[in-house]
Amino acid sequence: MQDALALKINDFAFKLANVNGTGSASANGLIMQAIFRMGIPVSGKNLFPSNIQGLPTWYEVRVNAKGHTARTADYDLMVAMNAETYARDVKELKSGGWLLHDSSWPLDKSLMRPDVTFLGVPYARLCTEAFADSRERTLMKNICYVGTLAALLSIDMELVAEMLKEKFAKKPALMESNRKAIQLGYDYAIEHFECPLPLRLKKMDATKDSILIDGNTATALGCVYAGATVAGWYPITPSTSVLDAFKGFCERYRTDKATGEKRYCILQAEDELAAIGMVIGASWMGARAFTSTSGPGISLMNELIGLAYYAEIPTVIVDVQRVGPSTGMPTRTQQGDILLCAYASHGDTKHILLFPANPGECFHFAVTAFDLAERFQTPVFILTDLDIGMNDWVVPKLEWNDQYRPDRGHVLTKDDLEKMPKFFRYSPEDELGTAARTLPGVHSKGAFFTRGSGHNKLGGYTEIPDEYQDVMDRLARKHKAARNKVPKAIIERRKDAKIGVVTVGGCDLAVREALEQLEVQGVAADYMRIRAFPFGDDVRGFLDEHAQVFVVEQNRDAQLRSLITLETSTSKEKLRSVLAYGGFPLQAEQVVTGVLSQLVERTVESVRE
Amino acid sequence: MQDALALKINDFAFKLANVNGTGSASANGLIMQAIFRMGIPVSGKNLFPSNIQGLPTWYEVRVNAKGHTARTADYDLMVAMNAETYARDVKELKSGGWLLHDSSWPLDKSLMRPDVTFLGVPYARLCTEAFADSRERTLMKNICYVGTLAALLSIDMELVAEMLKEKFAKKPALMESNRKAIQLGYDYAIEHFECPLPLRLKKMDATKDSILIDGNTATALGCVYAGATVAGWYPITPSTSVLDAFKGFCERYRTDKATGEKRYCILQAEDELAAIGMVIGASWMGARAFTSTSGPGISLMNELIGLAYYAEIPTVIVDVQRVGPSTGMPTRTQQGDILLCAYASHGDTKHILLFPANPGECFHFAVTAFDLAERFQTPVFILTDLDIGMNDWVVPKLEWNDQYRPDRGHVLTKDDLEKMPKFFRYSPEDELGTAARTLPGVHSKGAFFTRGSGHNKLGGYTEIPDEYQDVMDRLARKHKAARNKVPKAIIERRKDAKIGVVTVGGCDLAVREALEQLEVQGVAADYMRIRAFPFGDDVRGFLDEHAQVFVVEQNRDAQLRSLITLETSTSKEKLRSVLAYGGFPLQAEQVVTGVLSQLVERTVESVRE
Amino acid sequence: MSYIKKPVARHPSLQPNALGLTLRDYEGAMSTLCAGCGHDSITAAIVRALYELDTPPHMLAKLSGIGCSSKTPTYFVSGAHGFNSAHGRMPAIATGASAANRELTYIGISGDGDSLSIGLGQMCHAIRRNVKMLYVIENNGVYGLTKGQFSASADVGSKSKKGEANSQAPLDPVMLALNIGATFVARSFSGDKTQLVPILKAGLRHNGFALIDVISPCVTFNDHEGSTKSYKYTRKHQLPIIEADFVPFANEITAEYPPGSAHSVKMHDGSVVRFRKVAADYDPTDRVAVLSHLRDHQSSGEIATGLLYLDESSQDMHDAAKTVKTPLSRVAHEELCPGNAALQKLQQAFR
Amino acid sequence: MSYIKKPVARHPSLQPNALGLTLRDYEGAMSTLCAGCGHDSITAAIVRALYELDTPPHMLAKLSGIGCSSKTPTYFVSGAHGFNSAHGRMPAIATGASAANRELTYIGISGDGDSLSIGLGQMCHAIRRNVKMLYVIENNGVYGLTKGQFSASADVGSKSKKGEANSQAPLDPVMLALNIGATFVARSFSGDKTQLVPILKAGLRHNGFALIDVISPCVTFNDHEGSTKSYKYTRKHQLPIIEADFVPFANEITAEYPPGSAHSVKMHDGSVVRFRKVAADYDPTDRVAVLSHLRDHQSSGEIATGLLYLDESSQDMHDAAKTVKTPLSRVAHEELCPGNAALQKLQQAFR
Ligand SMILES: Cc1ncc(C[n+]2csc(CCOP(=O)(O)OP(=O)(O)O)c2C)c(N)n1
Ligand SMILES: Cc1ncc(C[n+]2csc(CCOP(=O)(O)OP(=O)(O)O)c2C)c(N)n1
Ligand code: SF4
Ligand code: SF4
Ligand SMILES: [Mg+2]
Ligand SMILES: [Mg+2]
Repeated sequence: MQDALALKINDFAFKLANVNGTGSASANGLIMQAIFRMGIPVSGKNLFPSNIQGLPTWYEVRVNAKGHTARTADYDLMVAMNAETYARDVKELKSGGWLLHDSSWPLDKSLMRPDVTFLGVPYARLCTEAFADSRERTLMKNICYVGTLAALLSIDMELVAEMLKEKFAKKPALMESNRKAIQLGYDYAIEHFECPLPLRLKKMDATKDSILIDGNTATALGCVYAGATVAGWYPITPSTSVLDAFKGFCERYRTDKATGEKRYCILQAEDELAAIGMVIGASWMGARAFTSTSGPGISLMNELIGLAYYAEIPTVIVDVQRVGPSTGMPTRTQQGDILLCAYASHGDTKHILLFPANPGECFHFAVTAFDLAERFQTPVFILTDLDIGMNDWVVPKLEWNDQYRPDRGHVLTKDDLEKMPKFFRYSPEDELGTAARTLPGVHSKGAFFTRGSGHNKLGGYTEIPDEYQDVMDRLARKHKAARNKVPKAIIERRKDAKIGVVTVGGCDLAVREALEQLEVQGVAADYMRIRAFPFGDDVRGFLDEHAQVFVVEQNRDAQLRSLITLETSTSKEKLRSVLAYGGFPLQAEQVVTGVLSQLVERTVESVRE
Repeated sequence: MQDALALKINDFAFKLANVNGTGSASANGLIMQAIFRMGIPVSGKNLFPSNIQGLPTWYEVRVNAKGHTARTADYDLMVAMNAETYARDVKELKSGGWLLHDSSWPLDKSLMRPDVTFLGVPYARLCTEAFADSRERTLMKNICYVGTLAALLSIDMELVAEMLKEKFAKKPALMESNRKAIQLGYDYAIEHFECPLPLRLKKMDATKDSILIDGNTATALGCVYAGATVAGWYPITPSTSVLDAFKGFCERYRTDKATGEKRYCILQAEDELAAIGMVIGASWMGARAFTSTSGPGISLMNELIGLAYYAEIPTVIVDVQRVGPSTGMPTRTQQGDILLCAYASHGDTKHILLFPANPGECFHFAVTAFDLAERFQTPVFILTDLDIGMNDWVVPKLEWNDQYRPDRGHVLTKDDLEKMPKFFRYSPEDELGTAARTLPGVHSKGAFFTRGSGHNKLGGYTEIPDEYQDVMDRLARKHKAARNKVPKAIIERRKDAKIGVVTVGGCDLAVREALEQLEVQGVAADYMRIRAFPFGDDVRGFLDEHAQVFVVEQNRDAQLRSLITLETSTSKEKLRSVLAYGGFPLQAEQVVTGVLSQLVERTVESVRE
Repeated sequence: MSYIKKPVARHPSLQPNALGLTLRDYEGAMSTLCAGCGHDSITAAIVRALYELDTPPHMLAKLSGIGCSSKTPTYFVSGAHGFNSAHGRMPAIATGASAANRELTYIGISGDGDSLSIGLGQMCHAIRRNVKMLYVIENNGVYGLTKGQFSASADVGSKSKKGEANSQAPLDPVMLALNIGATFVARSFSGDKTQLVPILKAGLRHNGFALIDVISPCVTFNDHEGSTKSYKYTRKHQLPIIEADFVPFANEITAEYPPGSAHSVKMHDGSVVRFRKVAADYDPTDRVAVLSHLRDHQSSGEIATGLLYLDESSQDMHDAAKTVKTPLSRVAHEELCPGNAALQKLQQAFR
Repeated sequence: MSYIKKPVARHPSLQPNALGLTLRDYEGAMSTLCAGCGHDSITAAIVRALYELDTPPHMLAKLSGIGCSSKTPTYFVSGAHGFNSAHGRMPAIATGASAANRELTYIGISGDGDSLSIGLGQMCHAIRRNVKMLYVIENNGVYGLTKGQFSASADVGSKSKKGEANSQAPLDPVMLALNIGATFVARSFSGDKTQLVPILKAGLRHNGFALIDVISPCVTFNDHEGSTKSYKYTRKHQLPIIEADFVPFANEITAEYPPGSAHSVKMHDGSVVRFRKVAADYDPTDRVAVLSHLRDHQSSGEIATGLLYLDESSQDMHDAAKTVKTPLSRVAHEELCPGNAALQKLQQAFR
């Protein structure tokens, strides 16, 4: 069988099938981290259920020397530790692949596959013999396979040992049992199998300037560095860890060692309506404040988002998107809130959106979000998703420029106010379509009345058409002015490219990989990843240049394409959609077939014409 | 002066300036009703403040033999009863017009206009002499001018007397003082002015088959006739009167005379989140249920609207639109919730919208809404606005077909269930993309589990991509299938029309009037009023036929145009917007200038090209 | 999740009830909650209560919000109509459902997060309306499904798994409900099935909103030392202060229990709740007395349990609204639509 | 709306306060409410309280939701920072504002609809957090701005203008607040300025959430016969059960009022609230006693008014959270941003 498969070094994928709440997470993390430390580009996708304990859960690892680490569904190796899903897992394995299983129990013959090599290790037995405590036995069963994989894939055991030292520095006992379990799995493999497999890892140095981090942690870190002091939030998967991380960082960096006083205030709200209210209140008072939520939360914030827009209060909202509609699939990824966020709330409203593609951008865009929110005195959304937010990604080390100072936008100081005869909140209008604001408590002249009801450009209550329109028109100008102040798109051109491929956020890696494959198949395409709304001239330029543009996104209704259609002069006819919305991270294959199928259509049509 | 103005019969407009909470409403209503009974097409627009008592309020009356009763801002006559707004009111009057004022006090000379005839009647004095009670004096001052106008415009006094009889049948004393006040104002005019003015009314019989009704009352009536039994609502201007009327009709038609038992249940909810929840619960149980609200309420319902969409629960939502964003101008009209309602909630969602243009359609579309909601098992929005909902309109008498039976859509009976082996909620799929549902309590086999979380076509919980997509794709098909089941557009063609003008809802009259004016100016245009979303083949056809299409709507961001752009194959380039969003009902003038200005542009452009 | 079914499930009483259904017929899908989760014991008690009350499965509507607790309707009575709705919105949905069909029996399952945070307003207003339903709060002091944040019912000083202490005063659903006029208020413990079952039965028969707050430990996030919602802590501090037996209509011997007496309360449908006092001079029909009684226990750190308060004299939502007896969802169109003649008559007023 | 200004406005005391400001400096825009609306009298009382407390206008933040009551912040202290927000959402916005800047004085104005219907959850949770603010409910039993529907505070049997009687039990903000742990609870009547002003002053100085429920008749929709929130009815049934004087820090003579005694409570800032009992053995610092006391009055149909309960020992939101004294909105960026060195160090853990 094995010869059927050529030697595969640093270019393969494997999947681990477990039961959630049984410690598999830490085992899988170890593997991922070890590969990362071996300097090899790697990604790990955690496909977990909306449940706390006992349901099937999967972890997918892909290593790729070229850095193509988007999700792939073609697995060379399957670690089948979950009896409940065993049948499905066997099926998914690709022909010529290996299946690692617990041989403590006999295999179901009906599920054998001639084109697959079955590697059995009696994990249960080994652990029962090696460990006394029953809970420990279950947990160690999973740790145990780390050793086996180390042997099969030639993962550096030194590294693993090192990692254990770091991880359990404070828990020597735990370290010992982990070490022991891993050794068990390792020795058994060396003894019974021909190690390593033709499938194997080889040290590189592609990751030495990188870190392993999830998007939510990076977003939180960005909020800390941006100087956010108030957070109002309500727990919801997959955004909860943004606040967990923010809290952790604040405790570490914002707590006075001596007095224990905190230079931050985190408010766990009673719901999302309150969370956004807290953010608006805090921002109104001049603090940098934010909330983090997911789809259902955005729906509940809808009314107050309109208040922030109309009263022009800086507001930063993180939306870690999950699968909708309604409760949908809370532990699956999607990009289904794009339109909702762009036009959130009743009446005429338009917002600023940022679309990070990975944890690195999460960090930097978090900072940008606060600068834009204050500069344009309006809500700014950071749209990430479950894949970016909750999975560990290999990204370049984060750098911080200590010269950075927050862009508070147009704010009047005590002196400014001292000098001026009278202050009016909504005029005069500056080149960005904003007007100066004041921070409460700074100066008696700075006081003004904020309202979500009709107001004129002096801030006074009004029901007069012209006065109302006056302000609404400025708000439209303001949104337009943000076009070229938001992060530019990432554009990569290819020689003789005939078509353009546009995408957003977490689709990045899969699309870039797909474009390489397409090029091989003779279809050269230019690439643009949109990173913000409103769309800048760069985005418009790219769209105008191409006669046919494919928009790749993860939702059913082509929401990004819709936004492009409405907010640029691009003619709809040349826009085509490649959509994936099942809830798993995007794969290059999906993009390739999506594009090719429509290219074919196209020619057929032209024939018809 | 007067000769400056030719005789104007049944074709003029006048405005009444009052202080709210002083009984002017009933006076103005009398005038409007009298003209209506004289058989003359008339409209009355109440421009009131978001306040209960003491602020300026205006009432505009337009009579037009040809039936052009959209709002107009050029007033031939001004009844200036509010000292606070007197200056503004004098300015607004058109040259050559008449101004009726209370001459109990001297006029401010600085506000005189040589081109206007000032008619003074000492209302305060007259009423002080005639009435004892002080409150009565203020109230009667307003009734008093009804008499004066009767004389000046030759309103039939017999009719007025008749109306008083009906109105105060149970309050003879009140009738008497009203009669007296009116007579006072009438006699004074006859005595001091040359009556009638060249501006005058002449009986017609254009309204004998019509009624005078506001949209909210008509909507409520429609809900009663459709068989709605449960209403969950929360008070909000301008939609509150929908429920007031529904309650009134139910008390009248749905209360058992003998037992006092009620065949309806109206729930005044604690907020809009609860209101929509109640509707969903009641519809789930198989009753016809609805809620009525305005923009802020829709925002708050956003999350549960997604639940109803995804769990496929019939839901009828009336949105009487007002000016947004946020609290905006609660007593002003707008069409600013179109996009919000079309795509309400997070994730991929699309809803059915109905756009009545007048109270007549409010009545019929309310019934249609319930049929569509049950047929397609999804939320259906009836989008009206403050102008349609709260102003009195002259519309053809309502007719009801007693053969009508509710279209419950695909519902399994006890027998159906008895016969079938097993029932699954979401399959098999029928030609409309729906699947059969059951009503709780009907049969043990009909029980199923409704959820807003991921489910497969059997109704079971799922997190599997294909199973999830399966259902989402059907929902998309379902929405598409509704296209030609919704009310068709109203299309009126003109000979040699080069352009098409598309509009929606309450813009109807103003646009139709504008098209006549444009034709006179040599611009012939075809007319289409869209009455529902998704757009049917008729709408698509009209759009395809025309090289240039103007979309007239009352919001800042061209929301209808956006929806057309996204949901039809029409190329954006040929769509142009005519927008009015100051909060007052649309005027033909605004449409004419809007179209002409862009026609000019157009030629300029073509020159450039 | 435990692959072995819960005890009740493993040995169903094979004794059929009046409908000829066995206990097993009242079970649902296998639980996917953590092994040992308090919620599963409540599920078992609900199964028994419904079985003993001979409830026709399809005449039962079971609703919930979102949370581990809110998942449980899937785990009982597969033959009932279920609605796992949205977080904190179940009370309104149940209110609407009951408005449309007053014939069904309604059970709402919620959690402390679902009811006391996001759903606080809706729960309070459902109580005000006295919607006829059994409302179960599976109270564990944390947000289980989102991995253990403090909920609004967490006691001051109660420690999280990470060891930090809660500083905010808790909302006590029992006190709250009594305060705003609830007509049936009970508290129990998921570990005390003997107490739970009769209370559930009485609640299912109550003519109005029956609230039962059940302490239901979260073994994964709130069952550690320092938690005041752990099994250990609850066992230690729980104090049954009144015992209630539910006597269905049939088996009732009115003679023994003069209706109205504090000892037994006659329910709307003729069945009787018989109270056996544990704490002396405790009157479960005197709201004010109950409130102060409970406060005393509270201050002495005890968790008083039992069917604490019952007022069967009150009107439910439909009584107050004078709705017809026939479920509105079944009233014929002819009875609802006034017809064209009436319409023409009506319009004379619109001229 | 009355074109003549309210009395207070017509004859401002020309006596300047410690800041050299006169009463007039604490006034706002002219009221646009109905002539005689109870809300306007409360506005006048607030103006006086702030004037007497020498509050610097720009150090005051006045917030509200939506409603006639919520319009009133426009009518006092033009020099303050105002926020007329959204219906029922003011508590959360005030919470966030206070989190960002603890130096300002916060007044939240709400109505019974704004606080007890749509805003019930937010108000209760603001109470739980003990946000330092004066929270005024201008309670008229109806939704004034939407023309007179019953609100959740309407009493059973109270008649609407159209004559129909309310059937739902009312939510009493005072009982509710006491029940869920509020640290300052008062009730008053818009018609009783002498009682109102000192309570407002004490509330403004309270170290936490100070709730005052003010019966404030709606002359247009709820001042008729049969209404239990009319001037007539309230005058007839109002019963001041405890009188409170507010003694600012300066003028305090500690000797006379041993702190801690039931007779006088020392406030956070050193000023003192001196209680003079009207009802015998009424202890405004004993929550349980106050609750039962109030229940007795309730059952005898009396509306007990006064500064009913005060607990000055409690921690406000910031105390509990250990936030720095400097308003967070003013903490320098250097103190918030760890800088690049720290970032590089941190990232060693991300390898
Ligand atoms: C609108 C919305 N916000 C947040 C969530 C995330 N969420 C799911 S369950 C839950 C809390 C559940 O706590 P509780 O009601 O106590 O149930 P438990 O899991 O403890 O039984 C939250 C916050 C959600 N599903 N919807
Ligand atoms: C989301 C939302 N729903 C409904 C309304 C309409 N509304 C405005 S004020 C109000 C009630 C006000 O009642 P209350 O708070 O008692 O104030 P009052 O007018 O009685 O002083 C309502 C329902 C709104 N503005 N926003
Ligand atoms: S997390 Fe807690 S509440 Fe949820 S299932 Fe597990 S034990 Fe039960
Ligand atoms: S309606 Fe009532 S509450 Fe509103 S201003 Fe008038 S009197 Fe006051
Ligand atoms: Mg819980
Ligand atoms: Mg009110």
